[in-house]
Amino acid sequence: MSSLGPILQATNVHKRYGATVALDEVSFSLYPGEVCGLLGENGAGKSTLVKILSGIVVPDAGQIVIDGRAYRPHNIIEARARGVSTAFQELSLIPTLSVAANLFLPRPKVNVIGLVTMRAIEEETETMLKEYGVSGVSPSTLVGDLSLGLRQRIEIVRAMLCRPRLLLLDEPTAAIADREWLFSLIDSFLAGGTAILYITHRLDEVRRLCKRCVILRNGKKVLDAALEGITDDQIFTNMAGRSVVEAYPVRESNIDEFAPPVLAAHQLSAAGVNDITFDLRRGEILGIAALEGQGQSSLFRALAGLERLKAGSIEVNGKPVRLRSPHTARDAGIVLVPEERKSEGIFNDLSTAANISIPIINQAARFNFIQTGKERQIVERAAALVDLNNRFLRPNINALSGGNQQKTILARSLLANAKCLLLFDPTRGVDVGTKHIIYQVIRNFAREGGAVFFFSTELDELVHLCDRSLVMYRNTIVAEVRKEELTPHLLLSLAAGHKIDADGTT
Amino acid sequence: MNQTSRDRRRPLPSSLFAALLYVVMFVIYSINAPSAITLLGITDLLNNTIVLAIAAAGLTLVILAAELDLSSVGVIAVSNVIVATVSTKIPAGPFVSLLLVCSVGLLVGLINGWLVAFLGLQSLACTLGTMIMCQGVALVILDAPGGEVAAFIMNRLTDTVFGIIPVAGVILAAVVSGWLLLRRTRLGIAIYAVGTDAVASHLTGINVKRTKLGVFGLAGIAYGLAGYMLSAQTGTGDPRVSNSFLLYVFAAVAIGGTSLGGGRGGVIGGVIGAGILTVMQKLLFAVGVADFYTNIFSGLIMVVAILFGNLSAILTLRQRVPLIRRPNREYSVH
Amino acid sequence: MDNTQSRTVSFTMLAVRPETITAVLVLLATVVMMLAMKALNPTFGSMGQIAAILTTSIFLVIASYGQGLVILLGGIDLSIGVVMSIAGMIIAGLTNGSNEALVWAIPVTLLSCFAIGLVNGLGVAFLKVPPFIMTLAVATAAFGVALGVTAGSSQRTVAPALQLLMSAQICGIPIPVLLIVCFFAAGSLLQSRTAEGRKLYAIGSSIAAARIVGLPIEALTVAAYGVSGLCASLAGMLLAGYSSGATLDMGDPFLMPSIAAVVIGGASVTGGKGIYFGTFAGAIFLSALSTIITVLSLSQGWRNIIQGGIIIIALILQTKQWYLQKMANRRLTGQGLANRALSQTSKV
Amino acid sequence: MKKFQWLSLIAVGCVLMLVRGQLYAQGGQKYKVFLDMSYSGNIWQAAAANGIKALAATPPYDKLIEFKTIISGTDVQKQISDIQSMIAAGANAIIIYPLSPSALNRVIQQATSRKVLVFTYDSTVTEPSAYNVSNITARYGANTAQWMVNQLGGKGEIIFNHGVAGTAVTKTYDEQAYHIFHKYPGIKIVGDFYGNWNDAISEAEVSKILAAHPNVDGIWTVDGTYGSLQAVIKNRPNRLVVIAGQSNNGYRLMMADPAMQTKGLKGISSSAGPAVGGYAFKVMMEVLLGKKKLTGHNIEYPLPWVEAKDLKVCDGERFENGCNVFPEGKVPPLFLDTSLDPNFLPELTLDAVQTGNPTPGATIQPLSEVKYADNLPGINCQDCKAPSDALEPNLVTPIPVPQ
Repeated sequence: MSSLGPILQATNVHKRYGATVALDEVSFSLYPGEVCGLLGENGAGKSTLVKILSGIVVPDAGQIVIDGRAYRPHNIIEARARGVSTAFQELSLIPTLSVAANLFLPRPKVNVIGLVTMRAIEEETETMLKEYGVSGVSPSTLVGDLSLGLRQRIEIVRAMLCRPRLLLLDEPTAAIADREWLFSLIDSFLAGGTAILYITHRLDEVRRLCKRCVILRNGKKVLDAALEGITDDQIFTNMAGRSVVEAYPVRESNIDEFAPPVLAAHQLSAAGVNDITFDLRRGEILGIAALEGQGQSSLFRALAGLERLKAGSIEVNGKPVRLRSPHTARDAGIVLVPEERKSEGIFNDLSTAANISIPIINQAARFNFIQTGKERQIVERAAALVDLNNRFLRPNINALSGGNQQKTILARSLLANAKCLLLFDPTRGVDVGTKHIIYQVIRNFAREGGAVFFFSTELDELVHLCDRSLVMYRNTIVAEVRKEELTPHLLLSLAAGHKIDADGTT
Repeated sequence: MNQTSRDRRRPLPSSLFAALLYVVMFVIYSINAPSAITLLGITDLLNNTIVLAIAAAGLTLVILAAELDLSSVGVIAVSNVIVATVSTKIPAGPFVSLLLVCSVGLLVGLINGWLVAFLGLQSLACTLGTMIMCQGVALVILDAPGGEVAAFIMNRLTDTVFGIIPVAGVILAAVVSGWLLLRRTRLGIAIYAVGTDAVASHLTGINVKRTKLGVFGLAGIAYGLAGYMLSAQTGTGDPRVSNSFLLYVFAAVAIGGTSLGGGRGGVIGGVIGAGILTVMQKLLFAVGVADFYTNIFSGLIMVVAILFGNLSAILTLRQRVPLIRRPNREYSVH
Repeated sequence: MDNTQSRTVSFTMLAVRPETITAVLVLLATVVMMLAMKALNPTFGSMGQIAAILTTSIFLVIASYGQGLVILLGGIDLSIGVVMSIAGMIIAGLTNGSNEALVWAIPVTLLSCFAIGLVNGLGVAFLKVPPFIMTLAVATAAFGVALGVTAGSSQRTVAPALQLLMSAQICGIPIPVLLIVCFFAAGSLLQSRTAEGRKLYAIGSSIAAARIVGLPIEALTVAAYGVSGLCASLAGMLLAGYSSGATLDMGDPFLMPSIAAVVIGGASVTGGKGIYFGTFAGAIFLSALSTIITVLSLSQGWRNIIQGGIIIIALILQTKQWYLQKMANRRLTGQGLANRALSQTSKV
Repeated sequence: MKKFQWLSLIAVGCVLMLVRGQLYAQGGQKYKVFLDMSYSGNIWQAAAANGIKALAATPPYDKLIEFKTIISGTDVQKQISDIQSMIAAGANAIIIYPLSPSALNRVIQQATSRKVLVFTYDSTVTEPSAYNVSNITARYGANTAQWMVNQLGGKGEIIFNHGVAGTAVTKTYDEQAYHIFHKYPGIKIVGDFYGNWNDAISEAEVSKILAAHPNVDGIWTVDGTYGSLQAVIKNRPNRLVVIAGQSNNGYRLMMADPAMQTKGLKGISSSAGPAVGGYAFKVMMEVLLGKKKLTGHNIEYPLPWVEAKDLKVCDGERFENGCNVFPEGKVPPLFLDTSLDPNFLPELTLDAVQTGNPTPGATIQPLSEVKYADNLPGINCQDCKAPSDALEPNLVTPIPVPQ
């Protein structure tokens, strides 16, 4: 492919925020018809690079050339005009607008008198969605009514719609469970000679898609090479600047078979889930495998006391409880680590420390007056559990990376002396190092007799961490797989709704 | 943004509930005051409604874009005194003064927009500033009630066309249809987008700043128009438009079912809201509520109206995907 | 494990909360304003005048505290003006010129206004009525009731002790000034140092997260509006004492300023940000401004124009300061640059 | 679930209203008389309205009329709407505190063209078919200013306490007062502010100005007089001022207090009295009942004019044999003594103007001839000429300008 000239050639791209160098003299090029993986931990500069390429951020120095012409966009429109389009990690969709309206933002087609003809673009959307294999979405639904996964698909489709020369995919599979959909789309795209820059944390995807990968660390390019001939270990070493093996912690399960289950549901039904029955014992890690929008998030919310039950019952330690609110759930020792970190996880305006201590702040207070020293002790103890550097405790939490924010939320959950953690995809958009820590936290928690209810979009995690895994399909549990039988393939096929004969399923 | 969709699971437009409430109130009113359904009665009612309605229409735009605007009172005062001082003095006064007030409104609106969008000031605070300034300007132009409004404005705009349709009704219809068009333009869609999620809008390539600027500008024009219509009502200039009016403009928008958090609702709701607040006075009078009881009932009706509007949300929230709620809006003033 | 460890991180800016910087800036602005005035008109800015400014600022200082708490939750309280008036009417009506009566009259007044606040809170928290409407409606209705009961103006005399309180001095310092100091201390402690205060910030910052963490959102919301009612009633009683009489419209001039004070003080109307020090500074700023406006012999029109202009200028200065603070936060760590860059582009 | 509760709640509300409405409809064959008051809640408005209410309930009126009060607040539009409603409801007479001299003209025409009697009190309208009863034409500004000048001997520093910015009354009085003060080069206006007829604001502003100008000799006010004086007493207890203004009971008591006088307090108690409301109402009723024919449409209510020497403390519930101020503690200091008027409104006692209840045993007394007022263009007439001496005092004789 090097015979063809590069589509994009970036030389010495440089960007600094205040005193921080986000991108340091980064140079690389992309060739027609190739998928180039862009790897790096959070804060390595990936997002900054994406934003520069898509015209949101203007670099301080360096030049970018596309198809031989200098490229210096000042907004998305200009970028698109040069054939660069992006599917963003933090989805750029408007919940209150219909799918159709979203697909054609910011400049939907207008008729002679400058009016947007909804029917026309909805019809067009209809065909587009078919063409791109997105099913079960009416063009007129509000994006807000769609599941996260569907929203991500729409985001991707929108980026592809304008047939770009250069396509940027930033964590495109963060919320998508069946990735083959995306992979096939990408393959079909490459035929057209488009170059794709593929940002992800998931190595297997890189291996599956890319010939070449670029690795950033602390804003510098540390590796730019063809993938064959590089071991995973090398890649991680380059990303983290040290050797990390993405080994799942080996653990012998120590489930307490005798004590009554920490959490048990009987024919539980609520908005978005029906007839759920399972029990979860001390020391057990129970996984949930499901494609997006199969009711898992509703189930989690129901267990956390965020949804009213329509039917069925929940037992904690053998005693039936009514979880009217998350508050009562917490009192019962059930703590949720929510799906939407930004809106439901963190308190944007508070310091990291305050974010951790908030649920038990009264313990740090005498006569309701907070004793800073005591609070610090508590917080630092919790931070240690999740290996969160004390340096990050004082600043505002939104100055932290996704990974560290997730650690903060875990620390908070552990503080509220939880008996049972409900983890909803805790490793989404989190770098390898943090993932590793999260695994350890989960394991330790279980070893000390806690119970974990664990949903992940990464089947490997379920396979390696869980003692059992339930599979949800169409808002209910369709199968239960024992540890010995756990394989990604089995989980996926079950989650996709295929009936599996005998082996494993109960 | 219900109009972009014919989807069944969508919450019914809460403006619809407001409309329902309006009908109920009007019926009770007309039962108690037969003159209500005479042409004169209707004309009077519309004339009383229109100022608030147009102002509310303007404010709705701003609120849809998740901003606040207190400047309405100031702009109305300024344009009122302008009309009162100019419309009789110069040739073609009515039309010239109309242009004048619209451009003054536009100017103030653009200043607001600039302060909010480009300097990043909090809209509530800086529009409070512009409001005070505008009231000052009004006092400078006219230091006491007086001046006169061209007879043409006074008579034509408060009258009926062909003796059957109240002019105020025609103007309201114009405002509403103007909105129906705007709603379908790129700007219209951008307003909802920005109001819902400014960051995402920016990522999709919508020019957030310019959208907000435009919104404030349009709102300013609306306030100017409202002031013009007020002059038509009063036939005189009065530099003092009370702040109670300001609060009622907001009440009208909220009662019309526009979420004060932005992104949800529409101008029609605001107009209906204004209608409700106006017919409320008439209704209370007609059923014999007088003296201080009026205040008590007004307060009550406002809350009931809101709860009534909330029905739509309540009815539909049940089957909506829970994750999509935008809870951090729940208590926001916006 | 953190790739940012290598980076040099400056904590200097973080030692102080950004809101504190705002507050200090606002106070500075006040001083500058006064000095400028003094330059124009030497007789201005005597000790006595400053005392007068502080004395008359007490109503705003107290009323805006409650407003601040409510705005911290992303709400707003439009009933403050009316509640102030009602408090004045009640205290005058109950004491009717006798100091003995104060002992029980004050609690009664506080309680009844607290009740009005609670109604606001309940409506907002449970009926989910937008604060704007709820408080406006309650204000309208409460005014109606008061009107019915009192026929417009209190026909009683305010207890002399209350009047004395507002006029007397202790070793040269007017008592109101001392009151302001105490109130300020207590207020900021309660807001910034207590567990419940911390929870208010959390709720204002993100209701969704607060619910998942299990904070008592409804209870605290109701409480905040209740406190707002309390503050308004305190301010109202003092106002009645100050003007030795109560009318049902005497509180109205304080509504808009109470909001302005909070926002000028650096709070965000969407909640989660702002400290009482800021609000306090805002209140002082506004009453100093009004004095200056008085001293300028101008027609009311020009006075308004100048007043509005100065408010806007103050706000502009404030945002510039936020900008500085952003830089500081960035300096802290390169992480989260993306959302930062975004939030900036979208905010501005 | 919830929604049904709400719906039912609303339904109940509607039914209630309907019922009330029906009751109201069967009003009977009395004259329908409406009081449309402006923003209630300040002492002046309350006292005026109470006076009118009390009179409306005093025999024989209580049998003759069906009386209703409407509060239009500060919103001209609402006032217009309310008056329209009154016309629609078949009013025979409407007495208004108008929020604007000209904004109501159209709707007043609507009323008068339907033979509805329209009176205004205190504030006026330029609509010739309405009757204005007010003392705005009585040259309060000129007279009080001249009185102060005389007391000050033509020189001194004074504070000027405007009323409400942007109102006709304030503009008129200010013109007159400035006209007088500017005649005397010795008079320096060292500070002026808009006290909004409000004692709290006035007190605050005066004390701020006093701090900057310690040697103020006089304060001119329209209202907020008591507050202004309080500020002086608090900041400068031993040196008081010459002051002109309202008729607050507390103010009158201080005027009469020898101790205060020795400290230099000289006061005049004048300004518009709430009794004008009751007076206007009685005139309107006499016209309505055909007892009186009016030749002009501007009627002047005599300007109250009480100096220290004229003050006499009352021991009863009403102003009898020349007494004109209540003892301390009987009424709050801000109480307006001009709420009562022994000459025109003998029916009213203290209780009446405080509660709006009629005085037991009292019956309506006939009025003497009315005094017609000067024209003031833009105030009480449109295309008319003001008297040439409109800016000159007519109650006090000016002292010569000191050389």
